[in-house]
Amino acid sequence: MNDEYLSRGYLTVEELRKLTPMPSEERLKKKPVAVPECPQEIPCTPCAEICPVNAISMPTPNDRPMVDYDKCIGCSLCVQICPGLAFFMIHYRGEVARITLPHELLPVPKRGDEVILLNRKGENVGTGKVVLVIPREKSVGDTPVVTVEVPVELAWEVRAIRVKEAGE
Amino acid sequence: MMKNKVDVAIIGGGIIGLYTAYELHKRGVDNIAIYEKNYLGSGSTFRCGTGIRQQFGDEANIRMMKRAVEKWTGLGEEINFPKFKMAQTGYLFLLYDEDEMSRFKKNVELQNSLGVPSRIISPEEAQEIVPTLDTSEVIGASWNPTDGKANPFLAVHGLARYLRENGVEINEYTEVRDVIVKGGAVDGIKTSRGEVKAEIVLNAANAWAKIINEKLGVNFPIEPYKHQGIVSEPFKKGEIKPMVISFRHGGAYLTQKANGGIIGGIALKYGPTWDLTPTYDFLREVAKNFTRIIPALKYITIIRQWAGYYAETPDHNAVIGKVKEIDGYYISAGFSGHGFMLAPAAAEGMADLITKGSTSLPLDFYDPYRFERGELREQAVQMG
Amino acid sequence: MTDKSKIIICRCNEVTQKEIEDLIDQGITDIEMIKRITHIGMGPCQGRTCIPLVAGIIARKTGMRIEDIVIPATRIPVRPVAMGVLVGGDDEE
Amino acid sequence: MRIEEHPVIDFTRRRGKKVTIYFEGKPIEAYEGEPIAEALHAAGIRVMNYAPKTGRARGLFCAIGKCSSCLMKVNGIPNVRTCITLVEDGMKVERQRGLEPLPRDYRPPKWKEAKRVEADIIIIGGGPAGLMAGAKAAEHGAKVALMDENPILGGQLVKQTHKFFGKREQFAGVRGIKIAEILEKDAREKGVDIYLETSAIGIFQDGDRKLVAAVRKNKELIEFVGKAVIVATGAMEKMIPFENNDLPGVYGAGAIQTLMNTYGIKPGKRVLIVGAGNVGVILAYQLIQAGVDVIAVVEAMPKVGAYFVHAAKIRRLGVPIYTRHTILRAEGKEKVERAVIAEIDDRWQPIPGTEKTYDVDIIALAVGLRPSIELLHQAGAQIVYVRELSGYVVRHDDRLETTVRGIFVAGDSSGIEEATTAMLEGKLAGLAAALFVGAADLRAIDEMKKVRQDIEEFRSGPFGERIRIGEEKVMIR
Repeated sequence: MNDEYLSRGYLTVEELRKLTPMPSEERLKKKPVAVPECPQEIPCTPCAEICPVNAISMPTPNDRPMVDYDKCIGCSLCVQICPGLAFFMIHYRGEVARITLPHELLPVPKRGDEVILLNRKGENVGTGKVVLVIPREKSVGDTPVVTVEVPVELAWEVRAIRVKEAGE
Repeated sequence: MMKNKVDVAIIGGGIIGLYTAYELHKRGVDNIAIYEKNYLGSGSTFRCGTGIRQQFGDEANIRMMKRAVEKWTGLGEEINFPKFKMAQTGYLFLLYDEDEMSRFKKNVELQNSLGVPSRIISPEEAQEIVPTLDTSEVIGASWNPTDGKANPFLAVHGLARYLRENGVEINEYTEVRDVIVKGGAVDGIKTSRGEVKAEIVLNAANAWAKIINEKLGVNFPIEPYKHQGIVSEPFKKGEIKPMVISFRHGGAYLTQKANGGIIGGIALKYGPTWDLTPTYDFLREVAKNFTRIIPALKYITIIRQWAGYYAETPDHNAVIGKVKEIDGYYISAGFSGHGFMLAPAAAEGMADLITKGSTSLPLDFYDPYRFERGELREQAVQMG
Repeated sequence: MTDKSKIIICRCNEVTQKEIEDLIDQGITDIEMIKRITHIGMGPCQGRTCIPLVAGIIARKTGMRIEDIVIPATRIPVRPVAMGVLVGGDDEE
Repeated sequence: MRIEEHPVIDFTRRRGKKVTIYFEGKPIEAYEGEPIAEALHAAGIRVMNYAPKTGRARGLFCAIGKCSSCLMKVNGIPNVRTCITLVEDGMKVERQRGLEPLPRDYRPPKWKEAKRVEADIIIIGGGPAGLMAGAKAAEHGAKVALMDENPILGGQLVKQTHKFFGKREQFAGVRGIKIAEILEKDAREKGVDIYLETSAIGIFQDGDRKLVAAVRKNKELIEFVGKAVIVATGAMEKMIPFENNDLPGVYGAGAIQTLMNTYGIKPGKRVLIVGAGNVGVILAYQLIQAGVDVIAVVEAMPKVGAYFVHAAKIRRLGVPIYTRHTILRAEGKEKVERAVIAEIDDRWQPIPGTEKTYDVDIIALAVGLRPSIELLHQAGAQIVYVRELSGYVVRHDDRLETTVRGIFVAGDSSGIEEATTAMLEGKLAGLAAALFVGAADLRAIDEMKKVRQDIEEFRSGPFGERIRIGEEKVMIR
């Protein structure tokens, strides 16, 4: 497989599409769906082990996680547990999309906060509103998880957030 | 390519082999080769205590060492390697009882009669020389300011460089497995890299000398004993200038190296043995004895302990001379811990012997056949 | 240009890359000999940092395989120890 | 520059009582339980001494008592390794300028027999491998004594805020610091006799047993005697040569992790990281968590060596990774003020005109680890260089016994790998040693089979390939 992404340190959306089948538009609209960005065969299994509906297939520990999007119930446990912080959830809601992502930095935003949206290479691509926060103590993976509402055209771009500093 | 014919083949690339090659070269012998089974200095030279002293108790060793010091102090310039210098920082034998005192007084008289400027000094004077000494039980010291030390690494490096530049062939990682004898005379050597013709072979293999000798059916009593040494982390230079020696404390000897670290050891020995594993009991014993001589050393860390062979003879004096049974075969080995300091004089004597058949130095004292005649020398003190 | 006299290979004894490369250029490629001339590996860190670096320099400059470079022996004490501790500890206070 | 708030670690709970130490007469605030060099660093003091020959400024470098770069005069005693000597109230600390004289102290220390600890198995190293080995051996009936150099058990795990890979039964998805706590609790509950701040100085044969001489808190000599020894001493950081690589502020990644994640001290304000392997990119992430700016990560290879997901974490937070770049030099007077990097060509040579200069106060070296084999080498075990295992390693059989009978090896000291395999190897060595000393019964053999399968499974992917090749080269059959 082409591993050009390793000279950059991030995946392009095109690369991701080649690696992982994408959920259908229809599925994306129905309810949140988990999408892994885990391109390498690494010995790691927590996502498959924790999934309550066995939606993640992984025949051996060194296989890449493959999500059965029809089975996925959008519970975000995989986002919470993933050691590589490589699972995200996406949910199309008309003009906006909700992105659920891990956030292990301080400060942890609050529901309703407007935050800066970052793409896979850390570029500021706009602002979005936090709609849900699972704090560290409630996360099964000890990782706070944040759901942020973004313009739907940024659904496949936004993969991190930055909480605004005072006056920003 | 290694030469297949030489005039003199020297077995052993330690200080004795190298220095003897140098002396032979000075006398016009131009086809010399040295064979070292490991790297130069790897046998005893690089494991030695670095000390050079004239404070011996017999005339021959004093005369030899006086000559050796003259040569050591001039070597750096002679071989155009000024980095090498003998540091004449003295030897200080600490004396703790009247027996020791009377013995050393006698030695000093003999040394003075041969031109060595040693003297007995008071504990206060000793403490002036080494301010950190615990002199509470010291009754005096034997002190000779012209003794000292030198860096064996630089001595070997400097000599090897000079010899190579002057056409002497130095073969490292080349083991001599046998000496070829034809009609009672040396004809060459067998090495791990092939045979070499030679009419003169010098066995300068020190602890390993007997392995070759046994193959030739000659036998001088040289046995390997494990001796150990330590070095410490560096501290301010000049705190312990001379080689400090105390028989009271396990036969301890210690001095500061050029970088400020201590080098030294105690007389604890094991053998005969080929084992060179450093031992834990030595580590503790050396610390105990050193801190009793200089208590402030308790704050200083030991960073390395190693072991090397003293190639010992029954009277702790070397075996230097011509081997009568085989024409062209010479030996300069069994230095019993004094090889480094004696090297220049032993080399001069041996080179004289090989080129002229005689020498003005008292080499008879080290006559290889003294043992079979039952003429053991007074034991030389093995120290630093 | 890189100034190799400012690249420290051995912190303990302050040996630079230039000093080591100069020795190799003089034909001294044996790590034991380089160690003894420059005192790399003989300081309080006991060669933990510098010996692998020197092996790398020798390999690069001579074409030797690093696999074939025999590293110097590791001696006791494997960590520097104060003589007072070896005697029995500093509980005399 | 102390870390007051951290997303993962609660330092306010960890810090000891406040004390005052004096640096060249000036009072400095410190906390009990932290080393002198760390406290000075928190107060902004970077230069610890001036080198004897060249007078170059020297500061903290390894932070684990190995490199001798942090020597200072403490209460009049020279050459104190301040990175591992803990602060005490009223302590007087001075910079060394060159070599110091011996203290004028004429009281020789009293000779004392060393404390003796007897056990079946002596374990050196309390990281993932050592702790696991201890717990396993103890579970199978062996009497185990374990020593570790650090004041905290867990080895490198205690500095890791990220979650580990593997299977959940192997603690996957759990943060390193948490795994350390779990392993320690398990080992203690199973009765492993633990000695902290205790460094082995040599392994010796003592009749038919082994004697491990060790020093506790740099004060007390302890002789551990046992039938078997497990060496689980982990890894050492590699160095790379570049101009002014000894300038204070050029730190090993491990030193930065120690400062930041063990003692809650910010290493600096702006950091350049050299090396985009796992250590480098994980360090970058940890620095961001600690509130420190990471300017860039440079990597000589054309690709990131780290697991991609770790690299992606820092990229999306805006840290650039420059592959095919190297560091040319550190610049600054007595401490790092700038770093100069450049692109390199196919022959690894810097390309003129591609130099870039960054204003940074820390250059972090994350250029790889090598196995810590010093004790094994000293003890006489056969050593080979194996590139795939990242350096010189010992030969061993499938029970992890070395060529010296009764000496076993486990974890990174047997080849650089993962914490997960370190734990598995620890299990294996613990079981093998328990059998060797006659404590365990045949059930241990079945368990060893299962552990070997787990190790094999973990290594079966593309990332395990190097290790599989390396293991072939060291394995004695």
